[in-house]
Amino acid sequence: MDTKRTTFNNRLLPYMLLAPQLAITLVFFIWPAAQAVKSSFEREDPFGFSTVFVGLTHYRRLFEDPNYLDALWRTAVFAVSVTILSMMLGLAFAAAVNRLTRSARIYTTLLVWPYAVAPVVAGVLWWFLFNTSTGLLPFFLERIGIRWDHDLNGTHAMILIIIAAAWKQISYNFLFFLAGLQSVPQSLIEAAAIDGSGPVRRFFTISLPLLSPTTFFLFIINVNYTMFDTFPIVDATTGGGPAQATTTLVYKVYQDGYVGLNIGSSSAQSVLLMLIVMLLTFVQFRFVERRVQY
Amino acid sequence: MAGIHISEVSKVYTGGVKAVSSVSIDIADGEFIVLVGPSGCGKSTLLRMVAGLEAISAGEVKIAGRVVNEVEPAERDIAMVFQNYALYPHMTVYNNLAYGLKNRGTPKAEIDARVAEAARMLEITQYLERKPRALSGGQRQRVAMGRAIVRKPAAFLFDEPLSNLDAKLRVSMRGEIKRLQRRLGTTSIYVTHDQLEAMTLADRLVVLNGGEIEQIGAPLEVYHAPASTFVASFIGSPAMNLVKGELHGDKLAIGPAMISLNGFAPTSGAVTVGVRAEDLRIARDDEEALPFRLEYTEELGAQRLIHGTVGDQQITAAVSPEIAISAEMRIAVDARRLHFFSLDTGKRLPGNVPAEAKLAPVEPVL
Amino acid sequence: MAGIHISEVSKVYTGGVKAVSSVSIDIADGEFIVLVGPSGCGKSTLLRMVAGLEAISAGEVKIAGRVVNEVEPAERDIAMVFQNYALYPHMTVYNNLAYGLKNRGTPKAEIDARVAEAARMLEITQYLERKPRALSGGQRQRVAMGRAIVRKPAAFLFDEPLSNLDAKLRVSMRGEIKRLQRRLGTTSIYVTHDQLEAMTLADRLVVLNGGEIEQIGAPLEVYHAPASTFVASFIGSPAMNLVKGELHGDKLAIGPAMISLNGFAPTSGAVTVGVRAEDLRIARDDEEALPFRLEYTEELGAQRLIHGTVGDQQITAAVSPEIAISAEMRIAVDARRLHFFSLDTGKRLPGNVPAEAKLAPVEPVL
Amino acid sequence: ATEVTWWHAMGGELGKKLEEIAQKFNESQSDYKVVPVYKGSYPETLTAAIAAFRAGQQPAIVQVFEVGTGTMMAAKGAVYPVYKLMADEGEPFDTKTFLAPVTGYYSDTKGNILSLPFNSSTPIMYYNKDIFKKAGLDPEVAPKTWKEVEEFSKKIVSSGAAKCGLTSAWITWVQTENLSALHDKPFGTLQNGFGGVKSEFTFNGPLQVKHWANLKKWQDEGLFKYGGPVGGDQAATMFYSQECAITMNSSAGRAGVINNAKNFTPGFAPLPYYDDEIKEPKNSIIGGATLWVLNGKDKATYKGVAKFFSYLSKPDVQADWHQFTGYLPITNAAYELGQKQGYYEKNPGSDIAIKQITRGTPSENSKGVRFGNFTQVRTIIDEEFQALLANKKDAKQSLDSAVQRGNALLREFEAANSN
Amino acid sequence: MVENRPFLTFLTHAFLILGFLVVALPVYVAIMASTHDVSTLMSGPVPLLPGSHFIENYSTILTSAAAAHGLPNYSHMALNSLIMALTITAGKIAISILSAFAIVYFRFPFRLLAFWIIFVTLMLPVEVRIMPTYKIVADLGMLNSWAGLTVPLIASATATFLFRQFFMTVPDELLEAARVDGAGPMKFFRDILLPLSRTNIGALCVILFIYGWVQYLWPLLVTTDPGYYTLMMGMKRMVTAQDGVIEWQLVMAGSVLAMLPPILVVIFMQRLFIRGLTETEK
Ligand SMILES: Nc1ncnc2c1ncn2[C@@H]1O[C@H](COP(=O)(O)OP(=O)(O)OP(=O)(O)O)[C@@H](O)[C@H]1O
Ligand SMILES: Nc1ncnc2c1ncn2[C@@H]1O[C@H](COP(=O)(O)OP(=O)(O)OP(=O)(O)O)[C@@H](O)[C@H]1O
Ligand SMILES: O=P(O)(O)OC[C@H](O)CO
Ligand SMILES: [Mg+2]
Ligand SMILES: [Mg+2]
Repeated sequence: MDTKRTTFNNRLLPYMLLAPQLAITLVFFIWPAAQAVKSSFEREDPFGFSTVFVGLTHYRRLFEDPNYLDALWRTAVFAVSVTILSMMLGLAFAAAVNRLTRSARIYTTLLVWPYAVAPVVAGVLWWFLFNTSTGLLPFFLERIGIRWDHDLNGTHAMILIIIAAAWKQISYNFLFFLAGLQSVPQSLIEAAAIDGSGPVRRFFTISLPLLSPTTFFLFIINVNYTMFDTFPIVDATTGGGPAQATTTLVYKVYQDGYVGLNIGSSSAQSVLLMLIVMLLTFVQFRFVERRVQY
Repeated sequence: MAGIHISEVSKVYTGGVKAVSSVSIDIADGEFIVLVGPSGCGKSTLLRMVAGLEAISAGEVKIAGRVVNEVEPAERDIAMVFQNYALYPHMTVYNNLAYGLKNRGTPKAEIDARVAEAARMLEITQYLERKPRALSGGQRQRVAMGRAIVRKPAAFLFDEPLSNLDAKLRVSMRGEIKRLQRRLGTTSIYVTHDQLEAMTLADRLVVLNGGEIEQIGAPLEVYHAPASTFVASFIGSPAMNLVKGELHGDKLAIGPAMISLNGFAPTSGAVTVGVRAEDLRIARDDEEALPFRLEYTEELGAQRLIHGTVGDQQITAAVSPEIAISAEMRIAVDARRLHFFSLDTGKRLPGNVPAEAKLAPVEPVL
Repeated sequence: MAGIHISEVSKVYTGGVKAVSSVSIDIADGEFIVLVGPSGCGKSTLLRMVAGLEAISAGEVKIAGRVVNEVEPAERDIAMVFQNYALYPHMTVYNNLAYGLKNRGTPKAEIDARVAEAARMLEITQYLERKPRALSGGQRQRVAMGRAIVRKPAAFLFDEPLSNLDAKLRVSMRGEIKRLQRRLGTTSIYVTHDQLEAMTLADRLVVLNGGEIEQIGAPLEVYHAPASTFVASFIGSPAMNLVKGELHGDKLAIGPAMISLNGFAPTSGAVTVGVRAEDLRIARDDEEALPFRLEYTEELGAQRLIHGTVGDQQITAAVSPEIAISAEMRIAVDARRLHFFSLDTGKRLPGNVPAEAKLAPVEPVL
Repeated sequence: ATEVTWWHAMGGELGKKLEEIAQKFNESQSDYKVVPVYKGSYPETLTAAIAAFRAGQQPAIVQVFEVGTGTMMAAKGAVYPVYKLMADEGEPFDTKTFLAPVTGYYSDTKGNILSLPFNSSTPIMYYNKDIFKKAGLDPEVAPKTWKEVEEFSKKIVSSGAAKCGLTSAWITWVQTENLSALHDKPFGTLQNGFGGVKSEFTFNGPLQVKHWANLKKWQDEGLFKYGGPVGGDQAATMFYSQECAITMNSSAGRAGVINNAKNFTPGFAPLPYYDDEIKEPKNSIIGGATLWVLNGKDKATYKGVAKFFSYLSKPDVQADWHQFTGYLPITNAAYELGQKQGYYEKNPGSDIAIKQITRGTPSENSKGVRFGNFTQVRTIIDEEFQALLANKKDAKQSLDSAVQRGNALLREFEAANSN
Repeated sequence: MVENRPFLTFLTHAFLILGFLVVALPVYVAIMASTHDVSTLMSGPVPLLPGSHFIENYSTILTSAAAAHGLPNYSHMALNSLIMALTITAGKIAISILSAFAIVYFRFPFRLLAFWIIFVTLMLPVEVRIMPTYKIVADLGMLNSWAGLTVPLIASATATFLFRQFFMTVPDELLEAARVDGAGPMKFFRDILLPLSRTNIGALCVILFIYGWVQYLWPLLVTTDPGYYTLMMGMKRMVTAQDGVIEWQLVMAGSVLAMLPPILVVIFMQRLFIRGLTETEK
């Protein structure tokens, strides 16, 4: 990781500067995470009266539990769909807005709303919209012959949370992509235009590759978002159902730990979740970042 | 037939900046035109209107006989080389060169052949697989040239293509561009604010100032008969000395000094007098001359520039380093080498025909 | 006493790049030293070690007699002007100038006085309340100079301070820097890769190549007696012609041609022969000369450069535009104006004393 | 004044009412101050309390929903049993003054009440009189048996009076737990779990299979619409929007029904039963939440808790809460007070829940269900029911699977609470 | 715009307008729903046109609704939300700009480790470590305090990362000029770096303000004093009415009002926001 050509020589100062952030991280992140690791090897009653070391039991159970394995796969589907959907739409909007000069600001203003909507509220809004009996969308879907029923139809439920989660993230992606597009040197676009490349082709062969650092950053943020921050949305729209069809890993952690009070198993799941995200981030840094450099 | 005809072209930017005013230039097929002028004079704007990157506010641009005002850049059959090269950073050199051809659906085999040819011509064959960031400035510049060449366009447009290079490289790339253009015979418009580049490259120079043409002409024509004080001070290094003078019949008074013009006075009254540094020399004792007070010298090796004042006006003379100089000297000038400009308009005075062509003929080469 | 003494200084970057190897330079108080050399030769590294911005790997730097290897930049009593000016973009010009003084706790009244003085000297008084982005390139450059001046440091360090300016402005700023330094008498180290800048500014030139000193000397000394082919080709424009030749007694064979040296041959055998473009001329018919095949010409106005080949070697000559030229010519050279270098090392051959000082004395001015 | 913190899960207007009660208690004396704190949903409140207990920051009183009862009872070290508290503090506390099913559910094997019933409920049936009329049914006659429910629904749907006949909240609580209790069928071994942590589920008997199969069949015929998992929010909505003519839900849903039934008249009735399975249905079982006292507070606080609990049990306080919310009156006295006030006459249907839960003599099977990890078990039951409706399994398979998965959770609970 | 293609421009507008309609739909529905009474909402699809209960619903939510749900009054909750969002924003910016400064402008042992430790915070959201975190906050005696509400949320990988990216683009020469001018690290930070980071700080303020504004799980856990109620907690309480009547019209009106401040922040700061990001990316 690079620094500046010249740096300050102070020995103590950098540690002092880092101290607040590191202290908070260690106390409120690393330490609890370590606690989670510890309790993932234990069986404990909720109140903590008795604690027994059980080794890898929780982990073994998880990997024997078809529900967990399903949730793993489902989370992947969910994360990929939400990330792709919200990034593609965000990018498409950004590309469109970037074409315009005069009206760009108005559209930007119009498109950034969802970002300001709290996940809890977003969940409620989509719940409301897709409510099978009073919702607007099922009402229209019925007219085109689709009986919407996310209470029983797992696919519908999945679509619902994907839409709701993606919707929430479009604006964020849009803003970053717009900023990214605006920093693509104009001369490259002009060179490509002279090279006979139309707006669409130019977008795919020039702008998009040049956006790769932004894309990379957003990819990490989005995967992270879908992995964790979508919890309130799932909770408010489908509650993980039907028949766990929308139970993602983080929702399962919540279900088992928060609702089920199964601390050991839920800790083991947290630990696995952290490992997955770290692995993903690591892989992204190792392989993707290398390719986004040019 | 790929002449370019620019007639009465103007550009007003939204916001009201008038960047180019009624510019007309006829460029013959194969001609190398250089647009030169100070920063902000509208060179890039004019070039970009020819390229189609900027809408034309008024007037008409024709390429190869076709009015292209409404034609998209891609269809104008031109290629452009940008100041910062505008190489696609994520593509290899090969792909940078091939991109324009691919976009036009050129068959793979032909792309390969053309890229190979251009690369050979520019000696960048061994870098074809590299990305631009792994190239030096000069190599990047060549790639930018290559990208223009492979397309075999009707015209090349250059926007200060050398200004990112260091002095040494600039000189050698300048030679390369010139030779290449001669060889390919492609009509070219070249923008620069470096007068030396302009002089050495141009078949014809267009000197722009404030969005208007000050002068069009062959480089030496412009050098030897600048149409205005602006051109006079812009073309040639060191810049032409411009001092205030007064014509009294056949005599020219500069400050307290007075010299005879031997019949070369175009008019009378107050004028701006121009004289190039190399046209000044240290006077023989018996000569009519200007009193010169030396301020400082610059040693260029082959030449010595002496900077000083005549009366209260700054004058620079270029002399041989072998000639002895001192703080107070007398400086002589050949009256035929003087340029006279109107004090008001800065335009060359009508009667002031340049000294008979000093140019010895050059036998055509290549 | 603010001489700077650089002795045996080396720099090895983490990663093993040896950027500077055992460089020693003694700089007298008030002297103007220019470090010149191609990109990457270690000029900036050396300068930055003097400034204290880069740790010194080996050797010693003394400023005003004090070893400063471990001293913070702020305490070295130096000021630095950067290539991109490094003006604080969010501060007004006034604050840019005042910042260094404020940091040193200079009283407000004195800051005001010093800033006013520097601003007057540099003619930027009317811009004091502007922010840098509202200034033109030349004005920014002046502010950067001003920031150095107000501090009244023991030494100025310049890292290519003019390379962001256009050619015209570069020439005039060059003059200003020179005059200013003369006036303030401050010891200066100036980095550039522009040989013309180096020639015109330096009291003494230091030519660097690959982290090592190729030559130290007064500009004209370096120009007329380059210590190596590297220096020869680097200093002077157009670059000195360097061709392969063979010395047979008093005769020099270049390709098929052969000329007499009139006793100036320093050695015998294969050598690299150097000759400046201005030392070549079109031969009289009765003269011993080299056969020259013209390739192309460049018109510089006062001069014409003719580029061509002698045998299979590239040669450029500078001739008067008034002399007729043709595709095949004969070119003569004065044997005293030839430079001989070792074929292996590129070093000037020992016997090759330069032609007796062509330099006429300059009476001291200012 | 000594502060007594009380964590609760009563959002909305119920929360407001609850706070009003605390407020009135505070005004009624000056030694203690009850501070109610809303802590989110039931599970959120329970988890918060547990987390707080582990951190030594627990409230004195916490409201725990009935499915958390197993968890609380198992946590002996954390809980200060109410009967003991009241005895220690010398507050009058007579088990007999409480409604029998309430006492039955919240007592240990020795009959001691461990937590104070506060908002207890039981499911009843709600129907839409207007739709009944439109379908040519007598709006004053609610279906008594499941057979009638089926018949009525058919009529309603075929006459076009409504899109669906029946929906239901709480498939777990209403259509499985209460179904078992009403028909005197065991839900699990060891007295439905009252006998200890070693119990196992048995709710995959023929009755439950038959009922689930029926629901599935009715769904296929368009008579029944699924109201969603857990509390089944959609059920209420479908009932309010007159999409479904009948719904079954907690008695506490009454306020909502009255509030939202702006365009129709609602009717109230006991839950239906299979008359070929049982002649006299047993009592329905309890839901809602109780107040648990947590260990680790000082004497003064417990004194305050005891005083407050006495206050809460006062007939007028109880009756007020009961009448406002639709929850059961916990004590006989409160019920009687209501009768005396003529409340039940003025509000027809408001005593159906009480009557239903107090009818007959409770059997082992109708005392209620008490299991560990029961929240998750309910989730499993929901999931299996969804699998049934989604044609993935038949009734038998889904109930078998629910029992099997539930038992695994019971064993886990047993392990966690026995070492 | 390089070429002038009216049809493409038309398509662009059409696409954006369509996109806006889709994106705005839920918000639009919420606004419409907030103008009807509850029985309209509960008896069929939400009307797409405004109803007549606008004033009633909004005045209820602003005056009596909160009290009716046992909440502190609306302005109190709004103020709390504001305090929390602003504290988190300020805290996050302060500590991450300092960390980024340390990481970029100093070379010291364990620099990489420090960076990774900070980065890890991105991967450990409150939900998966809530119990142990709660315990620590309790042990530190930070329950029921602004500190407990905000400090644990203040570590920020995103902000540190973005500041780092930005600092990398600040020309080296500025640092060098400042050093020659006699500025030490903190002086450089205060006089040069901080003013230069203005737009970035602006951009981050938007992101972080919203992050702080929408928190509800954490405040719910660590506070027991209704004095700390925020709008999000209030909304949540209105929605999860156990057995009670959910007054959707009020929930929607409340949601709309709760959305307003962040939306205003986003709209007013968007220019700055994009500029801040653009400069980061360069
Ligand atoms: N997009 C624009 N909008 C408004 N004014 C512009 C725009 N582009 C250029 N100008 C103005 O038009 C004038 C001419 O600009 P142009 O770029 O053509 O100059 P130039 O001769 O190429 O200068 P340089 O040598 O600095 O590149 C300038 O005054 C400039 O400020
Ligand atoms: N921080 C660094 N780490 C490693 N190598 C470096 C570093 N800075 C410079 N170098 C290398 O040291 C050598 C000398 O660099 P320096 O910047 O001194 O050259 P320069 O003569 O100033 O060139 P230029 O004219 O391009 O500015 C180069 O090879 C360069 O790549
Ligand atoms: O809705 P309530 O409060 O009556 O409670 C329902 C029961 O808790 C369901 O088990
Ligand atoms: Mg330009
Ligand atoms: Mg350098």
